[in-house]
Amino acid sequence: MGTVTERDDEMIHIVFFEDICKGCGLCTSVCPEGIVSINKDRINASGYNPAGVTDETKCTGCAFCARICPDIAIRIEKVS
Amino acid sequence: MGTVTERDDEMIHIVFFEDICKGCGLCTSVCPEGIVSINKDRINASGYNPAGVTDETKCTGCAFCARICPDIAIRIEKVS
Amino acid sequence: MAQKVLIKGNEAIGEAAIMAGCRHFFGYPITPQNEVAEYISKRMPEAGGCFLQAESELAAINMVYGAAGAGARVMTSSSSPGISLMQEGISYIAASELPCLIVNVMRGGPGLGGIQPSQADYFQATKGGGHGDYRLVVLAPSTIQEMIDLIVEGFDIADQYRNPVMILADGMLGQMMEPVVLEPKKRIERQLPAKDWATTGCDGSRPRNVINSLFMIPEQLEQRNLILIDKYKRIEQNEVQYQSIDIEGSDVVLVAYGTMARIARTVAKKAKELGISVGILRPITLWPFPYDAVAAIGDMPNVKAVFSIEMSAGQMVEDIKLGINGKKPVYFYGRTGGMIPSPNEILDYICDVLEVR
Amino acid sequence: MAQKVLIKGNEAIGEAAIMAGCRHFFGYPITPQNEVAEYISKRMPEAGGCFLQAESELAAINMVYGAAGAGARVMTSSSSPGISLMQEGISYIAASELPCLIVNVMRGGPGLGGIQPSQADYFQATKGGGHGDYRLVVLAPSTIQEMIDLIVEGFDIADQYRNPVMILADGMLGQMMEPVVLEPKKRIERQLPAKDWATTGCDGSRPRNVINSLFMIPEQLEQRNLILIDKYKRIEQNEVQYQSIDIEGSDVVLVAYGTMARIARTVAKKAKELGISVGILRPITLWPFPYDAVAAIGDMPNVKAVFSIEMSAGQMVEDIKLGINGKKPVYFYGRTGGMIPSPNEILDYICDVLEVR
Amino acid sequence: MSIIFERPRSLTDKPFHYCPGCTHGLVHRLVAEVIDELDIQANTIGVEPVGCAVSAHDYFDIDMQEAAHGRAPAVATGIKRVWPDKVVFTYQGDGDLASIGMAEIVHAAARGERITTIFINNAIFGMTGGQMAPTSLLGQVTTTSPHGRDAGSAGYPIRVSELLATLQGAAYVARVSVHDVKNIARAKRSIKKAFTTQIEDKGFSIVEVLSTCPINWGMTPADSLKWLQDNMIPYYPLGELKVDGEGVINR
Amino acid sequence: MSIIFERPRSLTDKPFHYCPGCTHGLVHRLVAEVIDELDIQANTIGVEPVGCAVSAHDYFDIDMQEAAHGRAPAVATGIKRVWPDKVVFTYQGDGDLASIGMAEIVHAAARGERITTIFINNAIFGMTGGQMAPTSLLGQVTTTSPHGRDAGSAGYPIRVSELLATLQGAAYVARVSVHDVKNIARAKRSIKKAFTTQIEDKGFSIVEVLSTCPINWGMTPADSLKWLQDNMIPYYPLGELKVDGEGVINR
Amino acid sequence: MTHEVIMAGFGGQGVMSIGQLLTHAGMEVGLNVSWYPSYGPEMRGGTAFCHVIVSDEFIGSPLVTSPTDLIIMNRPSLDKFEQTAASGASVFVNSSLIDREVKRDDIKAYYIPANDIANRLGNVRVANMVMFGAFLACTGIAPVDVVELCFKEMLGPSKAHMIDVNRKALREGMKLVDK
Amino acid sequence: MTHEVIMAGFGGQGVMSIGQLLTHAGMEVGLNVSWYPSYGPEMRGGTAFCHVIVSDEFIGSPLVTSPTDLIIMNRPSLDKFEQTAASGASVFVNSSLIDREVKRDDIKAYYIPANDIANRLGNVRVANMVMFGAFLACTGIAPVDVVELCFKEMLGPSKAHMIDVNRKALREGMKLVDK
Ligand SMILES: Cc1ncc(C[n+]2csc(CCOP(=O)(O)OP(=O)(O)O)c2C)c(N)n1
Ligand SMILES: Cc1ncc(C[n+]2csc(CCOP(=O)(O)OP(=O)(O)O)c2C)c(N)n1
Ligand code: SF4
Ligand code: SF4
Ligand code: SF4
Ligand code: SF4
Ligand code: SF4
Ligand code: SF4
Ligand SMILES: [Mg+2]
Ligand SMILES: [Mg+2]
Repeated sequence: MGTVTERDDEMIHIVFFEDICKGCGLCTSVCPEGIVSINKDRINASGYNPAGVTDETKCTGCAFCARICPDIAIRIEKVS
Repeated sequence: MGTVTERDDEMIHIVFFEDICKGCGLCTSVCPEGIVSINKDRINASGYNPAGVTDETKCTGCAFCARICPDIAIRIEKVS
Repeated sequence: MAQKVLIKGNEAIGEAAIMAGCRHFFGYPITPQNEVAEYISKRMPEAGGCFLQAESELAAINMVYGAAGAGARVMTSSSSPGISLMQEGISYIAASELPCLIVNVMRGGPGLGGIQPSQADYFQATKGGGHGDYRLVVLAPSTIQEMIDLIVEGFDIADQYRNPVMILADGMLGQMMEPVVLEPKKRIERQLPAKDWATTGCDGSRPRNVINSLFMIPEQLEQRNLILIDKYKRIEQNEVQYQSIDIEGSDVVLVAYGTMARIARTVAKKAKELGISVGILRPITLWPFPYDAVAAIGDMPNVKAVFSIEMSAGQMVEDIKLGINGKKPVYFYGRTGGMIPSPNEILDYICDVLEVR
Repeated sequence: MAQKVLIKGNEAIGEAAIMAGCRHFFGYPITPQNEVAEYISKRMPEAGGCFLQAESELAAINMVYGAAGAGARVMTSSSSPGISLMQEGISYIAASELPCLIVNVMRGGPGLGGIQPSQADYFQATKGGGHGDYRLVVLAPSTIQEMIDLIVEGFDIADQYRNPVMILADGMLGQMMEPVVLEPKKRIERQLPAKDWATTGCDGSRPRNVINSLFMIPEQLEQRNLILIDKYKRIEQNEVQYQSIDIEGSDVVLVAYGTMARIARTVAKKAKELGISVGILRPITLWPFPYDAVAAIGDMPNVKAVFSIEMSAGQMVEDIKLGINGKKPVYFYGRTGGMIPSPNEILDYICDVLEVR
Repeated sequence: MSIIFERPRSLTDKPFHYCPGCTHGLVHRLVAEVIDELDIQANTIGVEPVGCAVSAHDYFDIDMQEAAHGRAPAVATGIKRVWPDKVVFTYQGDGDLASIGMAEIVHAAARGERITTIFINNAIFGMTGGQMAPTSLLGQVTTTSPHGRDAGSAGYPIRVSELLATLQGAAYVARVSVHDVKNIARAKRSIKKAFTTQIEDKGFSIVEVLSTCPINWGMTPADSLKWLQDNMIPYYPLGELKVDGEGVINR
Repeated sequence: MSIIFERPRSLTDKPFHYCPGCTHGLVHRLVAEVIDELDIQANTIGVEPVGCAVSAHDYFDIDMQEAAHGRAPAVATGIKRVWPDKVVFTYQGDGDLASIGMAEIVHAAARGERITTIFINNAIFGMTGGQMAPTSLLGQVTTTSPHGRDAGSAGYPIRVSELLATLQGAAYVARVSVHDVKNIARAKRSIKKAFTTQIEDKGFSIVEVLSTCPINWGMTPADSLKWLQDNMIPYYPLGELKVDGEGVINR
Repeated sequence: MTHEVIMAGFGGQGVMSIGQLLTHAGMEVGLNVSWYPSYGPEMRGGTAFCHVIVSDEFIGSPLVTSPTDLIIMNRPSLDKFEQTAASGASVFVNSSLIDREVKRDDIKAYYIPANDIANRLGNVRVANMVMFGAFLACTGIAPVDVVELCFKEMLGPSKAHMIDVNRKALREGMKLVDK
Repeated sequence: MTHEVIMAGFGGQGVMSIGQLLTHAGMEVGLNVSWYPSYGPEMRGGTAFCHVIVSDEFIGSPLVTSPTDLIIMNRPSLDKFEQTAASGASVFVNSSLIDREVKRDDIKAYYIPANDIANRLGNVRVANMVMFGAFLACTGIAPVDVVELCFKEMLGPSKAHMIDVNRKALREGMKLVDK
């Protein structure tokens, strides 16, 4: 199975749990695709600006963002 | 001054303080001249058999006995 | 009846613990209780248990805390300065409602002090030397046989109430030998609750167990305190133990525990020869203190005075005064620093107070 | 009069120590008193003194012991669990008759507990949480200004009697801000003895100084204890401090210290509105306890009841009962775990007892 | 659908109370992932410290006990001696382990106690508001070293792993960091090895995790990771110091 | 007449209370000789331990303070911070220093506290009657290891000097022995170097002295020295581990 | 005259500072004052608050149990403290962040879009001063120049550049309440 | 019948053992007994002693303050304890090591050359048993065969070879006192 095939066949679905995100921004700094950012317009119940993905289609599922998130505010699924 | 002269000219006087000796025997085991021994016939106020020198004239003043004595029960003087 | 054997108090402590099913001991050497650990270091492996010499009393009490949390019958033993070092840990154990047995074979203080018998840790044991509102059940044997019995019962009390229990002995009880029967006296039947709160690993078949005394929200911490207060009330109602000897109709009452209670017996005997009738109240539980029994003395018409005799500068005397509540004069006689009051000097003091002789 | 400044209780503790000439501080962080050390870590070097964060409370109190032995004015500060860890060291300091100041900014217990204000370390402070017969002079300020004054006076008392002094505060006093004058109130003139016993190095011009509490021979250890007992008597005679507010002719008397005494003032005000006249006895020295002042209440015909109000499960109430000695009913109202009794709930309780409303 | 990344089973659902960007949560997750992978959730008992992780029992979905400040190794020893077949670990900060708890960790290691310690070195007392820790770097400004830690009066930062590695009972000793994704993966491998060392009864195991405290360092979370990398790692070199009881320099 | 050997001036006249053949007295003498030679009797302050040397103030003719068990380094720190120009030393046994007092010695060393520690390692708790010490050898029979120290339950003996040598603040660390006259002379040199390290303000200094406890080892004094040589030295190699703050292996 | 005030918001919204400011100003005008902060875990990412009492009588307990005034910077704080307010109390609500109204009708609510105004002034961190301005205008505890002197002193030389924007925020807040 | 005994000597002279032996024997013959050792620093090179009470009544304090019997193995012990003896007490003095006589004339002294006899029996360490034999003969607290059974048990199998010499020493001691 080549990498390319996989990428083509499958879609990555990435979930940001806004409620528990603390807007620390670490996820934004590690995304190789540069598609994670803090949403300054939103503010969650704890008073933080949560992070989110700008263009999910560009996501490679590398999970860097999730692995560095101290609050496990990110979940990543592969949808075929 | 050669060593020989010194030995000839000077006498070593070695004092065992019997009262504070505990008869541990360490002095007896280190004397190169074999002239230190425990006096089994004597018993001091603390109930120990004290050490003593058998033949002071043979003493070289090396102070091994004094240096290993845990109770500083030995004093060594050089008398000219 | 089983055969009598001659045994040293400290060794009896060890043997009694094993008899009581204690299989974990953590302790740190300190005179005059070293034989406790030494004896257990030999016997525990035979009994299939664990003896571990901790690096300090601090470590020991925290090992006890861990083992108790894990559901074991566990004990530690020390003497005065070592018990002081355990105060934080004891407060944790009490706060977390864990059962365990702590032995204090008291010696003369304060500071490094000496190694002779003393009773100067009464306040520490009964009022709580650690921080916060908590109580230990404090048992004060006065013979080696009774020490064995109270250790066995102490483990049961600890388990029944989920509360640390302290055996408050002294160097004399630890060091002396007496004939004993190595069998607990008829054990009081206690309904011991299952230790379903212990950390045993959780496979999901029960809720998780967490041993904890942290409550950042004061309402919750107060809740824990209320549970403790309620428990302490129950213990006060159910667990007071004391011995009265010839109190009825006596001229004076001596209140004394442990070693001093033995001496009180000798005093009473000698007093009789002088025509003074001396009753003895011997608290066996120092906490809960037999306030009611003391109060009853306050109401006895014959009794002219109550004496607290202690190997301290005067500690239990406060509890006696609280019990008497002003109804009789309460006197104190004590010696400190490892000095053991002699029957004669106590008798002299009594005579002075009564203006006899 | 000097200018008023707004200052946090904990910082005032630090500043007062420096004002008092304290130049050595050893401590370990713990909430709610962290600002004490933080403040001192800034100010002490400016004052040419030494601030050292110890590795633990155990190390801290032993550093205090060392520095006090060397003749310094020295202080440590902690909160409940940390103070428990110091009990052995405190017993050593008391036994060796060394002056020093120990601050306990009490928090809720037992165990790890919480970090909100509490008064549950009263027994530990006044009866001796460590082993052996010893006493701390325990000072209980109820405003920040008074805390400053008592710290300055506390150092003097410590030096005068060669005895450790404890400031018993709580999280509220430590954390709150109030206007104060950064100047001690007119300092009581005390004849402070020279510290000719301190370890300063001995060149033969005086006898060697040895700071020690070990006495293997019980007669000698008792001798040290007798010296202490005698000193404690002198302190009891000379150093009792308390404040009476409107006690004469009052229906009930509240006894309260520290933060609770502030709340008592609010209670008294509210009670007046209901037609109940409430007097307040505020012990400032918890040891020596103002037993005589309490006893005097026992003899006041108007007073129907005495209340101990505490942030504890009932500790000072025992001393009140000892003072009252059965002459009046003594009631207790308290909250635990960091809960601060509100004036209204206390008032309700008083009304219940008096069967008013 | 398959899961690439999700919350480990050994954690409860409760969100962490740690400050934004604090790596305590990250390390919690790694420990939980290891517990999941080793399938030991049902027979693992955790001991939590006094420090910011004081309420770790809210997060780890296992039996736990809260230790007195610094005494977690003693508490864990008590538990382990009762249940020699369970997996027992402590989770401790640098104030807890390296300051007040130094004696207990040294002795647990010397005894070769079969426990695992996760040691969070964030060079500061986090919970109490940023006081100097024994691992604070020279020059580091904290609330009790307002002019920066000065070796002359406050001494030198302690390299705990190096110190413990001198003890025969310490079977596995490693220092890792979580300042980037690669190191996070390495950290997890070390944590797994530490637990395995215990399970295989080889002795005491510890993983020192260099961590951040953005709040008390007064930095953004991202700057904190960088500060860790630039300042902590040079003083606290990463790598395995001991594996299976043998000293290695595996850096 | 000249004196070849006599009691050092820094000792009082009081005979030692130690058991026959116990090397505590010997080490006391070495320390006193060094104090004499450095001419610091008038400005030296000693801190004594809880252990058989608990009454060292009866012997050292200087100002002294008795520390709580294990806390001598903290007490000495308190004194030294008051009198930075005095010479402050602690004298501690292995139960005192390596068991209950582990945290205090590690931190005094880490702080580079300008004090000197004389550490008497006799592999046993002497004063309390021969219980196992952290430095007791594997297999050693003591009153609390009646079948010999077993690594499985009681762990491994701690090499204190090696452990402390990992700390930057420790400027001088040496292990010596007093089992024969040659080593006694070496021991004295090390003690002198340790004091000099303090006087020259270089940091913390410690000399670990392998010693005997004939009474609790259950041997004659002479056999004790031999046992020390044959059993302790192989596990506790002699030599200087650190000089002037630099690690050396000078054995 | 006694004001018992609680000020509450997220950590970082500066409620402790305005509490101290009020205390300080109260002291300067010769009143008895006390300040008591929330301390503890709430401060970590949660809600911070402080109790301030300003009175011409002796202050017993510094704890505020039924506040006469509330300064509320965020929604959780409103939820937490609304019920505690004394009847007739004034409640100052940061309407920029709080999307609900005060429910009780026995207390007087002032809705202040503090964040919006602060943003307009170029620094969202002075939202607290906007709120405080409103409170000050309403209560008149201290003259504005005394308050300004106080925060000058509190900011100190290192933050002298912040004086101006704080002063502006204070005045804006005061303007919002006509009394 | 109550005997309150103090036995004293150098550490190593076996006074603790004969104290336990007496206690043990007393127990076997159905009496109340207690044994209380000196513990502490005296034991290090100094004097060791123990208190034994054997009585047909309840034993209160196990401490012996005015002994009815003294077994004294060395000179310092005689100096220390002579004055404490009750009037009429019996004092057993190890005359091999003690070069003075008992001074008080209200107590009865027995001079036993215990070390000499023990040496003659080939083991100086049984001097304590010689002394004990004398004491036993005088007091008659327990029959000699009970005592022998007791020390057999106390010595245990590892020291079984010592039984004989101990028995001999005991008998020698008994012989010295004709009562
Ligand atoms: C005996 C005792 N001393 C002090 C404290 C206060 N305290 C709580 S946490 C802590 C330090 C925490 O620092 P660290 O262990 O580094 O953990 P972090 O918060 O940095 O994760 C201290 C000193 C306490 N609770 N108990
Ligand atoms: C807090 C405390 N715990 C225990 C003791 C009892 N204790 C006295 S000395 C000692 C150990 C001594 O051993 P070591 O330090 O090796 O000295 P040594 O006697 O061998 O020279 C102990 C445990 C004590 N006095 N205080
Ligand atoms: S999984 Fe990788 S690519 Fe996708 S958002 Fe996260 S870091 Fe970016
Ligand atoms: S790393 Fe996690 S908590 Fe931080 S901003 Fe990203 S999603 Fe939120
Ligand atoms: S000085 Fe030397 S030769 Fe003389 S007795 Fe002593 S050891 Fe022997
Ligand atoms: S070494 Fe000293 S104490 Fe030992 S026998 Fe010789 S002189 Fe006596
Ligand atoms: S204080 Fe520091 S260590 Fe604690 S949770 Fe916040 S960032 Fe993390
Ligand atoms: S017990 Fe051991 S260390 Fe102590 S004095 Fe005797 S021989 Fe020396
Ligand atoms: Mg930390
Ligand atoms: Mg030793």
